[in-house]
Amino acid sequence: MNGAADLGGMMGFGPVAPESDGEYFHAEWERRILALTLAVGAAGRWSIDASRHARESLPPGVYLTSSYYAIWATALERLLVEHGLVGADELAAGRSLRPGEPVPVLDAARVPAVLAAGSPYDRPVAAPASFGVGDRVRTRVIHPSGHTRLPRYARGKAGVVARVHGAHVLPDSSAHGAGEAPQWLYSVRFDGRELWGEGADAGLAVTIEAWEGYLDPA
Amino acid sequence: MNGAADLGGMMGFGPVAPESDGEYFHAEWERRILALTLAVGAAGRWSIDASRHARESLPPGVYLTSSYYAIWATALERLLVEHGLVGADELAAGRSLRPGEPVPVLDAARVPAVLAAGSPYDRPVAAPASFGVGDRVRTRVIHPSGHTRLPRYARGKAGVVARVHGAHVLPDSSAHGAGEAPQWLYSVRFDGRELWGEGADAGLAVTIEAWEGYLDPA
Amino acid sequence: MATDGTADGGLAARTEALESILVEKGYVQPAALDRIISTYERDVGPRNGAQVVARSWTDPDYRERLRADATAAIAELGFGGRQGEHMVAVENTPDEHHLVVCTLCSCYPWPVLGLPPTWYKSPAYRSRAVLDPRGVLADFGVTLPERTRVTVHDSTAEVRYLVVPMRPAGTEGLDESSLAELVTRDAMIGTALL
Amino acid sequence: MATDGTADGGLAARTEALESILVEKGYVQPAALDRIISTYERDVGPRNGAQVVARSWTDPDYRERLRADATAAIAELGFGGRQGEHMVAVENTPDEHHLVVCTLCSCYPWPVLGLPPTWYKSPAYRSRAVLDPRGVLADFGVTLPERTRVTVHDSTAEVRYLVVPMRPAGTEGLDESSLAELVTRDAMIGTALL
Repeated sequence: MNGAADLGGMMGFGPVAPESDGEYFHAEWERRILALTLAVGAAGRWSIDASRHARESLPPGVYLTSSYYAIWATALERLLVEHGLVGADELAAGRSLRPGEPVPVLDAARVPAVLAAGSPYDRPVAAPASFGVGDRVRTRVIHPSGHTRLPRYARGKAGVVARVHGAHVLPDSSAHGAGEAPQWLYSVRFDGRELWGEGADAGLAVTIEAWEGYLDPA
Repeated sequence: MNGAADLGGMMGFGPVAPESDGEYFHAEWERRILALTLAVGAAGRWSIDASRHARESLPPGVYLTSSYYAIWATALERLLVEHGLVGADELAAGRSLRPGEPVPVLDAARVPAVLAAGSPYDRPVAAPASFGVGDRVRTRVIHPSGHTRLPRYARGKAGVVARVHGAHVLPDSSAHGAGEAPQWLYSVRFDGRELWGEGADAGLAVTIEAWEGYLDPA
Repeated sequence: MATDGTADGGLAARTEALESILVEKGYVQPAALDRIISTYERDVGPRNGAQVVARSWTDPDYRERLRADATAAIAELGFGGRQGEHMVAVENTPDEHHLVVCTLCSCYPWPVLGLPPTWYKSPAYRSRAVLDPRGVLADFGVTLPERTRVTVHDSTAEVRYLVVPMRPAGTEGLDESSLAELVTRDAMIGTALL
Repeated sequence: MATDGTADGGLAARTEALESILVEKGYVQPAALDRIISTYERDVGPRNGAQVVARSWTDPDYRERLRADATAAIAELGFGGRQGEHMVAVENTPDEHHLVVCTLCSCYPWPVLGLPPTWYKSPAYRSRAVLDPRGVLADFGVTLPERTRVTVHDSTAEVRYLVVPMRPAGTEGLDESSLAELVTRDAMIGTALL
């Protein structure tokens, strides 16, 4: 979707404010929201893509005036309600009103192992890759109302395949519970002038990761 | 600039809320901001393009969480200070601290005549129009940090000239006090699929007004 | 965008202070402000555009002049000026429906329609009109036939659009001023049918 | 985006309530939450990435393996897992400088760099890094030579980038662990030089 999260190329936010190492949190609740988001993910009711879609779906004015962990908090509440793990009445009451569903729970003792294992997103597919390194491709012009990872600034643009990553879970499908639908994933390299016109920095290149369905031969 | 005002094609704002005729204002201050903005324009210190740029330059989160006349109010304050008509200290104090500059003032008796006259934006130019009705053109890919009236969704897109309007003041110049720099102005008609891809409504067309410098032959 | 009815963040007081500063400095006359407001609250509004539409329905020569030079044809009825210096009239037909928007700000033909309604200036309308006009029309309770194409006019310059809606069936016996009564503001923006 | 230090709109209370709901319903163990937090505040951070960089500077075979399969090469040093399942290492040279961003959210290589700093997640950084990276670098006090091209990697999938900065001149005598001390987080994102 063309939501407020799709920020590439937008203007008006002012300078970046650098911050020194180790400043991960600015309030205790931020630590807890990060941990809650990771821990309840073990229930397996939604994918990382569904989480991202819940965040990007916030009204743009809300998204752009909320701190990052505030966005996470609101999205987590929505996901819990949408997927039936928590009732809206329970959020309103601020306490549990009924027993929980039976779901897998992340055991404290297994936290280091689970985080260190991660969850790879590459999947075997039968079809060979349509593109190879060096091939010229053009991203498609799409404006889906659902989730996509093809940013607006990189739609309808010609580039060159720089890497072939294997087939990966397709967020456009996975975000909506429609299956992993893996597709070949490529790094595509664009000249800055292709993206931004003649005014672009002459030495600029930008890469994105693009699934095969985002691409046509060029 | 790619500011928050450039809204075409963005998603996430929810449905439109229709409102009956005659609901022009929702508070008395809105009436006064509209009138102040129009009246002080008579001082001639800035163009309508500079006004629009002052509004679109608000930080995106502010723009998207402000009512429309609140945006006008903030922009008017900024313009008055930037152009030396009011001091920031006077805005802070909430009252005038020194005599005003000598500027043309809109006389109450002349209001109806001035509003009914308007201020046309067409200008004579020596060069003939480069394009005629029916010509195929492509909008340029530009991302200026200053003001432009070529919306992001219509950049790098092929269309057909539908009308030739004469030469008009160029906002990209006028907004920055760099002169009127008039250019031929065209209505350009795009097929919806050119703008939004194959998912677009098959019967959709969109027109924009585009100055000659926004266009290349296609 | 907050609706204009929500907490105004001190804007009433800020506006009052700003007005007094500008008046004290001699930049504006309070009576001129009153006159601007009364012009757009009382004198200039969609009844003007409705007269233009009714005339074009009843007078074929006027219709041709409106098509050829809308600014001049509208001036014949005494309307023109600020935010209507360069007018274009677009006629709805069974094959093509017109819808007007300003995605970049709030451009709107003041001399014929008055000031724009809040929804016209809202991000919801401005963002979606060019991408999904049928979805926007659904928010207004309007469904077009499948066969009707939609042309959206994004007012990116000082050209302003007036939509001439289709004359309703069964109005053959009505005179021009009765016809004008039927023409609504939203129909002249393209978000309503008659 | 508000900085995380501003008024939190009741988020402390909301978060506390949410945690108690989830604990009462048996979905999360409080000790697991504590363990997640301590992992990313104490155990996993940019010192990991610095070891990878220092090894690549000192061990040509390792450098080749890092180029060929960064995920596997990083795993040799014991690092990997969540938000680092698919790693790519990109090497700065006098001709090409690499910068990493996630314009769409906040994708970041946790196993080698820890959690992302606030600025990395900010609209200011995400919007401008792909359009005007030299302007962004200026905000960090960094000026690249004119001849140095800039390649920006927008992390739009689950692939994560680690920038290998250029080894500073005059460090020929340093051993691997001393070299690792020189490598900063920002240098491995591309917003600093060494």
